[in-house]
This record gives sequence, C-alpha cells and structure tokens, in this order.
Amino acid sequence: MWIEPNERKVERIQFLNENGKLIGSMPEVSDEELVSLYKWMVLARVFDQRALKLQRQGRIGTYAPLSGQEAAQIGSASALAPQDWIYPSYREGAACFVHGFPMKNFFLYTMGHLSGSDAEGAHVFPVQIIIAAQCLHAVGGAWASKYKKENSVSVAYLGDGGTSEGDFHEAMNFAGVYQLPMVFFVQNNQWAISVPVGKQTSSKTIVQKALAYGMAGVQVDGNDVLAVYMTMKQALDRARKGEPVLIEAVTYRQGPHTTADDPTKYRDGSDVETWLAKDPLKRIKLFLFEKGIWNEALEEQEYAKAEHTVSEAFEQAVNTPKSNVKELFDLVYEQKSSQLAEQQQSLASEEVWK
Amino acid sequence: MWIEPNERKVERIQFLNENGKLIGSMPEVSDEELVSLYKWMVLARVFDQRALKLQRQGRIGTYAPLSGQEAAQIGSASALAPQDWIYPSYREGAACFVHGFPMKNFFLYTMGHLSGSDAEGAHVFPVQIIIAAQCLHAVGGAWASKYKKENSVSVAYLGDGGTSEGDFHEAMNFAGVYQLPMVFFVQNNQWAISVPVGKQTSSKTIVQKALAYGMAGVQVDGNDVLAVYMTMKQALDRARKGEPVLIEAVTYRQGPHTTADDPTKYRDGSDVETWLAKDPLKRIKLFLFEKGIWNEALEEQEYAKAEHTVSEAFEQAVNTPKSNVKELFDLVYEQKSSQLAEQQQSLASEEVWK
Amino acid sequence: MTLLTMIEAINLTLKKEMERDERIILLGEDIGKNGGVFRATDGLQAAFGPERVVDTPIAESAIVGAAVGMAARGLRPVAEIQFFGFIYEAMDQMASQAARLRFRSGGRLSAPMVIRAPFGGGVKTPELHSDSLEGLFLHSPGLKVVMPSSPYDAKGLLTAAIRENDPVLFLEPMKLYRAFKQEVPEHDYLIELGKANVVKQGEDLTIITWGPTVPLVRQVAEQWEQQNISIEVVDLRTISPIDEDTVLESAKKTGRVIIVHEAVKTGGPGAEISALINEKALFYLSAPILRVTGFDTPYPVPSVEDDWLPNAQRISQSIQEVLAH
Amino acid sequence: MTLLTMIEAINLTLKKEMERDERIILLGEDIGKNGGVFRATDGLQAAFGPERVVDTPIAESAIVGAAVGMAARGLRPVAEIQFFGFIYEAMDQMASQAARLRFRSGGRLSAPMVIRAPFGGGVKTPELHSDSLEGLFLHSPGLKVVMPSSPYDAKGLLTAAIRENDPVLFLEPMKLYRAFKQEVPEHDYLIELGKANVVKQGEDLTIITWGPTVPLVRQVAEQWEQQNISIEVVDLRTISPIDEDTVLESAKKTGRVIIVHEAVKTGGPGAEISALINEKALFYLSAPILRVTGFDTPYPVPSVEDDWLPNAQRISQSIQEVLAH
Ligand SMILES: Cc1ncc(C[n+]2csc(CCOP(=O)(O)OP(=O)(O)O)c2C)c(N)n1
Ligand SMILES: Cc1ncc(C[n+]2csc(CCOP(=O)(O)OP(=O)(O)O)c2C)c(N)n1
Ligand SMILES: [Mg+2]
Ligand SMILES: [Mg+2]
Repeated sequence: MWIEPNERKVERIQFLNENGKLIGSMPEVSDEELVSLYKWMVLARVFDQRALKLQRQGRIGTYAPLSGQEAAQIGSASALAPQDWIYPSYREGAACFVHGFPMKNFFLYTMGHLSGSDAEGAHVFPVQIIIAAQCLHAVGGAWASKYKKENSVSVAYLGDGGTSEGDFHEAMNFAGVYQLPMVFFVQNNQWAISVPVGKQTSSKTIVQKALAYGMAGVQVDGNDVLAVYMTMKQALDRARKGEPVLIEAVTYRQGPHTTADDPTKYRDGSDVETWLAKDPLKRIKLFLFEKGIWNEALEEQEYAKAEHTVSEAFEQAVNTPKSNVKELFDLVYEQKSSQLAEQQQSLASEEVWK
Repeated sequence: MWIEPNERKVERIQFLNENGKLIGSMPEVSDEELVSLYKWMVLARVFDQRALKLQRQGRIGTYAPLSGQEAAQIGSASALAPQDWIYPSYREGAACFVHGFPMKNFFLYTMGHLSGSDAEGAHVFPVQIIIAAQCLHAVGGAWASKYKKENSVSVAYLGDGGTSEGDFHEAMNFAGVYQLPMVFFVQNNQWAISVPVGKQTSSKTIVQKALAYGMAGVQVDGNDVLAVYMTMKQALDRARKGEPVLIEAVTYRQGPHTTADDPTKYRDGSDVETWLAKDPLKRIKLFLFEKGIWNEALEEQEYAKAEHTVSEAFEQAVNTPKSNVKELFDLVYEQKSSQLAEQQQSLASEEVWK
Repeated sequence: MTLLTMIEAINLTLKKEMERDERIILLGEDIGKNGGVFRATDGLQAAFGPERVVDTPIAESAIVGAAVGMAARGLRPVAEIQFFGFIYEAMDQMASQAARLRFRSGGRLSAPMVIRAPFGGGVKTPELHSDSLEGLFLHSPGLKVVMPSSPYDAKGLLTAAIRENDPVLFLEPMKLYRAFKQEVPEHDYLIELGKANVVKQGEDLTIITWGPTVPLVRQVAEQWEQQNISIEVVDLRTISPIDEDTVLESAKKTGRVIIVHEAVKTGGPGAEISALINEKALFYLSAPILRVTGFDTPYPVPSVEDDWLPNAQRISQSIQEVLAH
Repeated sequence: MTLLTMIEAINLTLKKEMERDERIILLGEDIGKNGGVFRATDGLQAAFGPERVVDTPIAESAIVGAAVGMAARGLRPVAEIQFFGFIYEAMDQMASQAARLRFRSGGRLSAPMVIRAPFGGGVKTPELHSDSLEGLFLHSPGLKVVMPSSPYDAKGLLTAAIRENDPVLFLEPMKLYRAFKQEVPEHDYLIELGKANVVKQGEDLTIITWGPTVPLVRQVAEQWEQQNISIEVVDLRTISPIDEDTVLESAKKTGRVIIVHEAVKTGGPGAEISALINEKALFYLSAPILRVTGFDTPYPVPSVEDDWLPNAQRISQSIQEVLAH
C-alpha cells in the first residue's frame, strides 16, 4: 500500500539512436522540416563555438555554452506556434533564435548592453538569471492567454538543477490547479554547475515529478531532435487544451557551465567522452545523409552560411552604440521620480566638474 | 510512455471503520496502548473545547481548533521515541502535549505571553506561523541527528495547504537527497482556511507527492487512531534507517480555521455533517467498549480528569506573571547591542516621565 | 457620498475598477468565497466570477510571480498577500522580478500590478502578521509603496495604484480597517502617488508619518495645540517615492522634525527621511531629528505589543525633547 | 605569517575553524569538489569529507532553513549563498527564522550560524550577482551583518562570526577577493563584531564606508591629503550593529561626514548612519551629511556598472561640496 521510492519506471522516447538509425516507424514529418531542424542546429553550434571564442578573446563577457543541447532546444522551439511564448533561462539562445529572438541582441546581452534583452517583437521573455523564477512568469503568461483566449502556450525552459527551487514547485502546482496552457521544458543536462543530477534530487527521473501535481509528463531523448520535436508537438497540443505538461529532455552539457567555470575540477573526461558519442548533430546528420536529403556539399555550404550569419550578428552588435549610464534612470519607472531625475542630472554636472 | 495525471492509485490504510469495527486482523498493540491513545484523545478534545470557550470569553487570544484531528495528532505523536523531535505548526497542540510540551505554556502562547513557546525541555520546536517553514528546520534537525548519530527522527507537521509552499518542496528534496531521518506528517484536513484541498493542488492525493522526491509515502485514515499509530511506527522505523517518509493523514477540521474565521462563509453544513459521522473519538471509543476494556464509568472519570487537567493548566497560565516589554531587548541577541540597551533604558526613563 | 470604513472603501474601489477594466484580475489566498480574511474582496467573486477573483494555493512567490507574468502579457493583476509579514516568501518576485521587469527588458515590458497587503500592529495577531516591512521596499528600486491612512485616501490611492503602469505595493493598516467611517465619493477620483498630504498645518514642529500612525499623531498634535504648540502633521501616503518637496518645505518651515512609524527603527524608512532632510535642509534645523518607532526587536507577542508600538506618550516625550532645543 | 589574498584568508579560516570544532558543517551550492565558484572552500571537502562540506541542491531557502534547524540542534553551520543577489530567495528563512529563533523561543533556542555570500560590484557579473542588499538585513533585528575589507580583517571577522552564538551574515566583497595580498597570521585571532576600524585618522572630514569601497575611499583620502585636506576613513566592518561610538566620535571631531556604499541610495545603510549622527551629534555638523552610493536603479548591466558605482570622481565631488561649507 506504500508508495515506494522511485517505483514508477520511466521509458524514454527515442526515434533515432546514436548512429542516426530510426527506431520503430517514421513519424509524420516532412523532409523540409527535417532539414530545417538540422540547419538550425548547425547555426546553434556555430554560434556557440563563436561565442566561446569571442569570450576567450575578451570581446564578450561571461557566456553559458549550449553545445550538446541543440536538439533539445531546437526540437522544442521548432514545434512552437508564433503566438506561443518562451520564458528562457541563460542557456537557451538556440531556442530563442528559432522563436525569433535576434542573435545580434543575444551578443549584446553577453556584452552587458542594455539592449541585450530586446526581443524586437518576438515572443521571448528576457533571460532569467534567478533559477526557476521564469517558471512563474510563464504561469502568469499562460494564465493571461487562457483569460484572453489567445490560444498561446507558455513554455518555461529550465535545467535539472532548477527543479530544486521552490519556484519550480509553486509554478507546477499553479499550472496544475488552473489547468494552464503551459509546458515545463526541463533540459536535464546531467549537471548543475558541479552537481550531478543524482545529487540534485533523489528522484530517479525529473519527469516523475509531474506525478506530484496531477500533471502529464514525458521523458524524451534530448539529443534526438526528431524525438524532441514530435514530443513537443504532442505536448503543445495537450497544453493548448489546458493540460499542462512536464517534459524532461535528457541531454548533456558538453562544455563548461559558463566561461567562468572549469569543469575538470569536478567531472571526469570519460563522462564527457560517453556523451560526445551521443552528440545531437551527428545523429540527425547521419539520418539525413542516409535518407539522401543531405550531403557533404550542403553541409559545407550550411556551415559557411552559419559562420556568415553569426559574423554579421556579431558585427551588428559591435556597431551598436554603447549603453550609457544615463539611460538607466529612464528604465526604472514609466515616469521618473524627482530623486531619479536629480541623480540623472548629477551625472551631467559631474562631467562638467570633470 | 507518458506519465498521465494521477495515474497512481492510492490505497488508504484503515484499521477501524467509522463504527469502530476492526478491518482485517488486529495489529500488535497492547490494551494499555489503546487506552492510553484514547485518554490522550479525550484530553485533547476537552482542551480544544475549553480553549474555544476561553477565546469566546476573551480570556485567551486567537486559537486554531484541532477538533477532528485528535487521532492524527495523538496517533502519530504517541509513536515517537523520547529523543525524536516535533516541528509543529499552529494547530498541533495535541501532538505537542503527547511529546511533553506543557499545556500551561500552550495557554500562555494563546495569551500572547513570552513563555508561550517554552517546551521546558521537551523536544518540541516553537510553533511556526509561516506555512511550511518548519519543514526546513526539521530537515536541519534530522541532519544534525544523523551527523551526531543521535538516532532521533524529526517530524514536520503541516497541513494540506502547506504542501503548496516552496519550502515544503525544498525540504522534501533535501530529505530525499541526504536520506534524512525525517517524517513529513501532513494532516490533510480537507481545508486550508477557505480553500478545499481539491483547489490547493491538482494532485489527487497528497501522498503521491512523495514520488517527486524518490521518497516513500503512505496515506492513512487520519481519523483512525490505530491506523495512524501503527503506520507512524512503521514510518519512524524507516526514517530511523535514513529513509524519509511522507505520511498523508486524511482527516477533517471540524471547527473554524481559527477563532477569527467563519467557516459558514465557504463550506456547507452537509460537508461537516458527513465528517462528524467519522469522528475520531467515537470510533476508538466504540472499539474499546466492544473490546471490553472501556466503559461508561471510565469514560466519565476520564472526562472529569481531563477537565481538571485543563483547568489546572489554565490556572497556572493565568497566574504566570505577565510579560513585560522590557524583557524583549534581552531576547534578540545573546548580548544586546548598545542600541538595544539604550532603547531598553528609554522605557525606564519613560516611566519616570509618565 | 456614503460613510464608509476603510475596508469598505477598498472593497468598493476594487469593484469599481473591475467594472471599468476587465483586464483586472484579483488573486490571493482566501479572497474568493471567503472574501478575504478581512473581507476586502467580499462579494467580488459572486459579482465577477471565479475567473476574475481567484483563490490561490498557499504560495506567495507564485502569487506575485504569476502576477508579473500576467501583467507582462496585458492583464492588470491585483494580488493580495494575506498578511504583510508573509511577503518575505515573495521577496525575489517582488524586488528582483516585479520591480525590475521594465529595467531588465530595456523598457519594453512592464508589470502594471498591485500587491495589496494588510499590515501594522495593534490588533493582537499571531507572530509575523503585524510586521511593518515597508522599508525593505523603499530600498527596492522599481516599486512604488503606498499606504492610506483613511477611507477617503484608500479609495483615491488604490484607484491610482491600479491605473499605474508600474508595480505598486499597497499597504493597508489593519488597525484602521474598521476604526472609523468617512465620506467616500462613489465616483472616480485619484490621489496622485508620490504626493504627501499635510493633514494638519503647524509652525513649531513637523511630524512625518503614514498609514496606521496617522490618526495617533493627529491626536497627539491636537493635544499639544492646547498648550499652544503648533504641530504640522505630514501624512506621507507614498514612501516610495518620497515626496521630497513637501517634506523639505515643512522641515524648513518648522526646523524641528519627528518621524513616527511602526517599523523597527534601525535601517527603517525614518532613517531615509532624516537623511534626506539632513542632506537638503540641514541648516534649517533647530533640533535633532528624532524617530519614534518600533524598537529594534522582532515584532513582539500580543500581550506587550501596545508597549512596543509608538504611542502617545513616547511621541510626546520626543516632542518635548525636540522643543527643548 | 603569510601573504594571502582575501579568498585565501577565508579558505584558511574555514579550515582552521573546522579543525578546531567538529560541529562546524559547510553547506552550499558547488562548495564541495568544485570548491565554490570563487574557490573559497577549495580543498575543504577533500580535507574534511563530504559529510562536513556538503553540496546542496539549488534551493537557497532550504540552505538557510536547514542551517537554522542544524544550529538549533547543536551544530555550527556555515552556509554559502553563491551570490548575494540570490538571498531574496531565502529572505523568510533569514529575517523571520534565523533572526528570530532566539526571540521566538523566549531565549531557549538559538541559531549560531554564518551565512557567507560574495557581494558587491565591479567584476562584470551577470544580473543580480552584484547587488549590495545589506541594508535589508540592517533592518532585520536578530542578525549581525559583517563585511571585511582586507584579508587580515576577513580572517579575524570570520573567526569571530563562526564563534558567535547568533546568526551572522558575512558578506565578502568579490572585487577584493584577489585584489591584493596581506600578511595574515596563521594563529587564532578575533576581530570583535560591532566595532568599526578607523583605517585612517583625519581632522577635516569623515568618510564612513565598508567592504568593497574601503580601498577606494582610502585612496581618495590619500589624494586629498596632498592638498592638505585630512580625511578620516572609518571602515564600519559590521553594519549591524553599527558601532555608534566610533561613528559619533569621528563625526563630532570633523563635523563633516560622507557615507560611501554600493547599495542603492534610498533606504540604504547610509540613511541610517546619517540619521544616527543627526540624532546624536547634530550640533557638531558643519555641513550636510552626503551619501555617495549606487544610484536608485537596479544594479545595471556590466557595460555601465563602473559609471554606476561610487567612484573616485563622485567621492571627490562630494568632498568638495562638504568642504565648501
Ligand atoms: C536562485 C539562484 N541560485 C543560484 C544561482 C547560480 N547558478 C547559476 S546556474 C546554476 C546551475 C543551474 O543548473 P541547471 O538548472 O541544471 O541548468 P544548467 O546550467 O545546467 O543549464 C546555478 C546554481 C542562480 N543563478 N540563481
Ligand atoms: C507563508 C504564509 N502564508 C499564509 C499564511 C496564512 N495562513 C495561515 S493558516 C493558512 C491555511 C493553512 O492550511 P493548511 O496547511 O491546510 O493547515 P490547516 O490550517 O488546515 O491546519 C493560511 C493560508 C501563513 N500563516 N503563512
Ligand atoms: Mg543542468
Ligand atoms: Mg488543512
């Protein structure tokens, strides 16, 4: 009669194995969709490597690499409708790009520029630094959508570590109680900085946490873009009907936590090796080759194009006029108080004094 | 492959039905234990009714009645070893008394007296007003016990509503990760002030929340003192071995939330009627009568004794010298700052000025 | 015009605003059928339905966080925190989320929302129900912090708060909920946020206060009037932003200032007001600025709270001290 | 004697104290194998084992709340909050639990614990990593709030904090972690909590500051020395409680006071210090008390933070203003 620890066995959804072989039958997905998924992944990978390099050169600030998580991010974001909203954390650049967030502004974000969170109309909330806080904003967004009948699903992106925060719990519970059009998309990349997921929670899977909230959940191979894409579609369908869903995408953070982190302090090279073999790009690429809709020429061309796109975005970022401290005072309230006006003013006089 | 909402069916542990008939076989429990459980329940009921009356007479302040929850509280607390600790909320008077907390001081608590949380050496933490905050203190207590090998289980008492707070989640997760000697004892009394448990969470039971933390859990009829007592014993055994447990005791708050609350605003009389029929005292009393170890004479005697005990405790409380504002300044730090000393001093001078 | 208590004025305001603007949603613990533990939302769920007056689970961070999310997507949530002492649970969502959304998004998003909470002492609540923590939010840029001291002000300020395009923390003195009635117009009127109210003119000394202590301070000021001491009483109404002009003008006029609040003294709002006057009107001062406040201890148990709170005696003692200069 | 950076001094102190007292347990995010994101706990898990240096899940309320529970049962937890901006998540456990356990229990229980957190700006962190929120805790009775400004002080203050029988918030200026080395004795020494340090004597003007801005203020003071202006620099070391004696003595001596802190101005710790001086030393003042602080906006993005933080230029401008009186 007791509930025993981890009694629920969980099966992981997978369509493509590590070598790009289809498991089971082919899902309903067009060649264009497949190729588009892969192109986005290439762009994400190129962006990530460039960002890392730029950080090492001191041209951008702290950056949280996403290599290894392209399938999870691109697969999920590609399934969104335009009216849906993303509530990202700091590692979701790729998902945000797919949903329309300008790469230029992401670079500006890493450069500590005030325009760094300008989505330019895309339905992407500003990057959230406070772990799991975005889950509640997504709840509020989904709630607004339900109230206004916007047919918009709110997707909260978070990591395995994020599930330990109280805000995750409160958000899941609210989503369940109000039956909100929401997806909690957890990228379980095995690590929260230096803490492996096995020490983050005693729950064997993240997805079983759905059981605490009377919510549906599904675990998917987060390195299999096809599985993620198809599963996210299902999840969005349910969410649109007011059935919130928790998705656990099992993936891996190939790089450091951020450019300020040294993962050799806490994890084995062998762990990394194992997971590099499961690289998300490799898998879909092999599948596309096998399917005959991709080849080396296209591959080369796509990488070149991606390099160009990234270069252009970075150039634009670099050429954006620098932020000025005086702008800050206009961003605190719709109308600034006399105190803020005076402080803003003091900066002007300070220059005179200088 | 999906986890479906509320897919886990939960069976509730029950030993005695509403009419005091044994279901299944008799557990290993002595007549003395049975009688002792009942005597405590009588005392709790008498205390509760007196407290309510005293509040209506203006002799004590706000009070949170416990009638209906005697079996849950007495059954669970009676299973504790002396070295175990209780971390109560505001409605756990009965559990605290069983574990040695002086009734006199509970009265002082309701009178807003500074000694209101003096456990006089009993292993009972001060009443916690912030919903679910005590769960984390219990985590810390269990952790200390494990570290110091004290063989002491920490029991966090909370309500159904308390499971919605982030602190509950974080505490459950910590207990799971560190495999702490802990029991989370949730009295699901169906209501959190005016909110029925069905609107508190979309999870069909509270106990299934254990699944989110890789933790064991069990649901018990919280109006069946025998079931609670035996189940708590099992839970304490597991907890003592470092397997934390979540218990959901299904019970009912027969009275108002507190003496400041008017439940007729939000709940039907019929709801109350249904549950009064399941009264926890009635059930065990019938069982004891049937078993021939209790009778009307003993019953009368026990109520008289309880009345006397409660009267005496209240008398003692009333005769305790009143708290004085000047005492406060010595309770903030081990050694008071010059600021606090000055403020304390100012009260003396104020009297002169008066 | 009707005679209303403060709680009735708040209830009326919520009703009026909800009729006017259907983007307004109320959320909080026990605000639905129960009408709130103080009945601030009494009858509103019946009038507007459970979609617009929503009982929430017990999760303050979620209440505020969800409101931020709603507000960013075009609603105008009015959230209730059942007692202000519980605001600690929502501190991140208050101070780093609601307060900073406009800033973080470079001005592209905003969080037009109100967080209402009963606060202040003197009504013998259990622990952590009576704490005056407004000072924490004075120190959290991006929020406005408003507290009425009368039924009339409650309506005008709450109407303005609801129509504000930035998050407003609206603190309602429990002690005044039913303390007295006042004429409160049915029709729309706004009291501008950030403007103090000189509730009594005076020449000899200024007392600055807000919310629960305004009636007390008025009463003390009137007593001193009989001894020919003329005290100006400034009801700050909004502590973030502080109405510098009114504060400085009064300080310059009288040269003697006392600040009265229930929050603990050290690091409290009184400190800011004192520092402000020091900075900008030092040479007008004839006496030190004194603070009559809660003592530097946690809010105490009910049996001693009346001795802990600022009272007439302590205020008068400070007046005497200040006048002695 | 060894030359150590502040982070090394902190690491050494933790090690020494853990050797001395096995009731001490460290807990926090990434403090184990990783040794903390700044390496404050580097090597300690290897030395003392995973039972005494514990990586926690990401849950700040639980970190502080569990520490309260441990402390009440006889341990001496030293918890780390990875960056001070995340403290909002633990606000209830800080201000209404850790701070009030002694009070709530009528003095029968206590929470001897330290909460360490890196804080302060100037190192180009992402949002909410650099906020100076010490003012919130100055306004929370029951806590002590300590911040070192040098490696030597870090060791003496942290040792004292760990041995204290009340909860101490110990704030470590990130900017100073590796800014300079100093001789730090290996042996035990304590710097009493609640006592300020006059790091430079002066006659004409007092600057009161703490933590990250101490070196900056010293440097500015030395520059003015060359113009024959003698500035006294008071490093407060502990802002709760504030060392009134030292502050008032210096203010009375120089009659001119400036307060420098990174926290936003309004409602910040500078306000309390100004109010205190006003209250007890008004007639010694020759000039208004000025505050050079973070502006009243959220802590900004890295590209403008240096212009937002108090800097030599703004301090000097205020010095000039104050001297003009
Ligand atoms: C409230 C809060 N606590 C701690 C941190 C510091 N921190 C930043 S990222 C991180 C790890 C997050 O791990 P996870 O959720 O698994 O996401 P991942 O980084 O793996 O994408 C931590 C602890 C933070 N930003 N916010
Ligand atoms: C953090 C916090 N939020 C809200 C409250 C107000 N409050 C007191 S009791 C209560 C209901 C609790 O319900 P439950 O946990 O089911 O316990 P019960 O009262 O039924 O025993 C609420 C909302 C509080 N004390 N603390
Ligand atoms: Mg992770
Ligand atoms: Mg309940």
